[in-house]
Amino acid sequence: MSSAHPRKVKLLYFAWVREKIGRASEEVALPDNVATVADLVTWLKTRGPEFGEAFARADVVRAAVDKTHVKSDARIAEAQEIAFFPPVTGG
Amino acid sequence: MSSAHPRKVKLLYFAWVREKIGRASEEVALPDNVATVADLVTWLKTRGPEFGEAFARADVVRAAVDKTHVKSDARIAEAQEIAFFPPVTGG
Amino acid sequence: MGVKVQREDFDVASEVDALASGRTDIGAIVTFTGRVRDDDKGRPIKSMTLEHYPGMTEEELSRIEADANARWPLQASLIIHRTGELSPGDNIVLVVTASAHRQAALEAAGFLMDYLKTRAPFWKKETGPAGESSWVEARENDETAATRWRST
Amino acid sequence: MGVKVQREDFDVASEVDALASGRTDIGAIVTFTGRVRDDDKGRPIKSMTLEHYPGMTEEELSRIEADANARWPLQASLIIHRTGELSPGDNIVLVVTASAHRQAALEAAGFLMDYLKTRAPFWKKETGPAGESSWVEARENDETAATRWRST
Repeated sequence: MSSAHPRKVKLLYFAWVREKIGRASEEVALPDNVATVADLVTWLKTRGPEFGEAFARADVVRAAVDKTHVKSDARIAEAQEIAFFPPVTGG
Repeated sequence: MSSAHPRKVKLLYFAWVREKIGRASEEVALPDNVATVADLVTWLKTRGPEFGEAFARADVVRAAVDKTHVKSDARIAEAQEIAFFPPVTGG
Repeated sequence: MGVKVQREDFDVASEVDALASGRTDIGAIVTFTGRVRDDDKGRPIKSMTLEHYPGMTEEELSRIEADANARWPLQASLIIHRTGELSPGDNIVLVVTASAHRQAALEAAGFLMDYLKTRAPFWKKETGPAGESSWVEARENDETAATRWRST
Repeated sequence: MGVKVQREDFDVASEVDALASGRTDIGAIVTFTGRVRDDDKGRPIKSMTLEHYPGMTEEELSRIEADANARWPLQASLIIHRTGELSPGDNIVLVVTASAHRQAALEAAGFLMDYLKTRAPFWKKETGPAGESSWVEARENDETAATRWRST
């Protein structure tokens, strides 16, 4: 894939992940080497200490790709929207 | 125990046991040799064909002594009230 | 905690309000409502008549309810069972359980229904459209359902 | 079948009426109501705020509901979950299941709650009397409860 067409994706953060990162959503251009959700987390942590803090316990933070729960090895492919959040506590 | 003081007990019948016997309740004087619920059924069957029909499947008919479920080997002792009925079907 | 045997219908909402309204220690409320269906294994039902054993019914329901309260930490519980002639769509039975946590409330409601079906002295007679009637037979399933609580 | 995510309170009785009124094929109706308690493991709670993921919440609840309907023969089902700030005693969630038989209705209600607790994207934040707040941690129990449906 050529970096002349960077993939744009909407990121959403919820609950304490949102609070630690300091925003609820943002749009980012994904580097070519970001193929999976785990790759995305690794890249996000390079963007600032707030991401380091939010993903300090990366195994605790859950992800959804296009509104579907996924594991960290899920491929991002042509996803429009990726969300990060703590384990859910509704009900 | 002397038969000069026959034990009086109230018998109650429910659902199809009541219908087969043709009455809902009666008071009877128990013979001395009636010690358990099974003895009572055996004696009742000598009282008429309606009892034979009601207790034809004796293992199906359930009993309660003084408003508590019992098995057929339960002793009657000083019971006031003995009920016979099919398996319950409420709820 | 309470047990009622009555001919009249019940109102689930007001029963729940009566036992939970204003309370802030209840995290979960479960209601189970049993109703008359218009058919029983393909046989159409015009009406259902519930006979019971007055006196024993109330005692047995109280024992069943006490049993549930001994097994689960319930903040409140209620059993209402109707008697007499009912039509399809009518309410038959209401069980309400309230607890701090959902599992206790759900399990206790299941337990109450299983025990009610196998121990409470009620008998159902169904009447079909041509007026023919027959006593409902106890379901093997109900006995099996009740036995699952014995080992717990 | 239906799913609602809303700030407003719900009325259990009118929700049940809407899905069961006039129907004579329903033998069992189960409602589960989850409410805000005034304490969480001994810590007093003044209010609770429910955050959620708009869009995904509705999709996930619909998936959970479809799952329950695939596993049990349900005549009707409903999930309502509230969001925003709530006080002790307030309703949080309502699950209703209706079936011909009691076991399907009871099991499906338990299943819906277990899955809702582990899959629906809601997060609770509790605020204490001095204004201090903290996010509720997921309970290990809830994960365990949800796994019991996987082998069935």
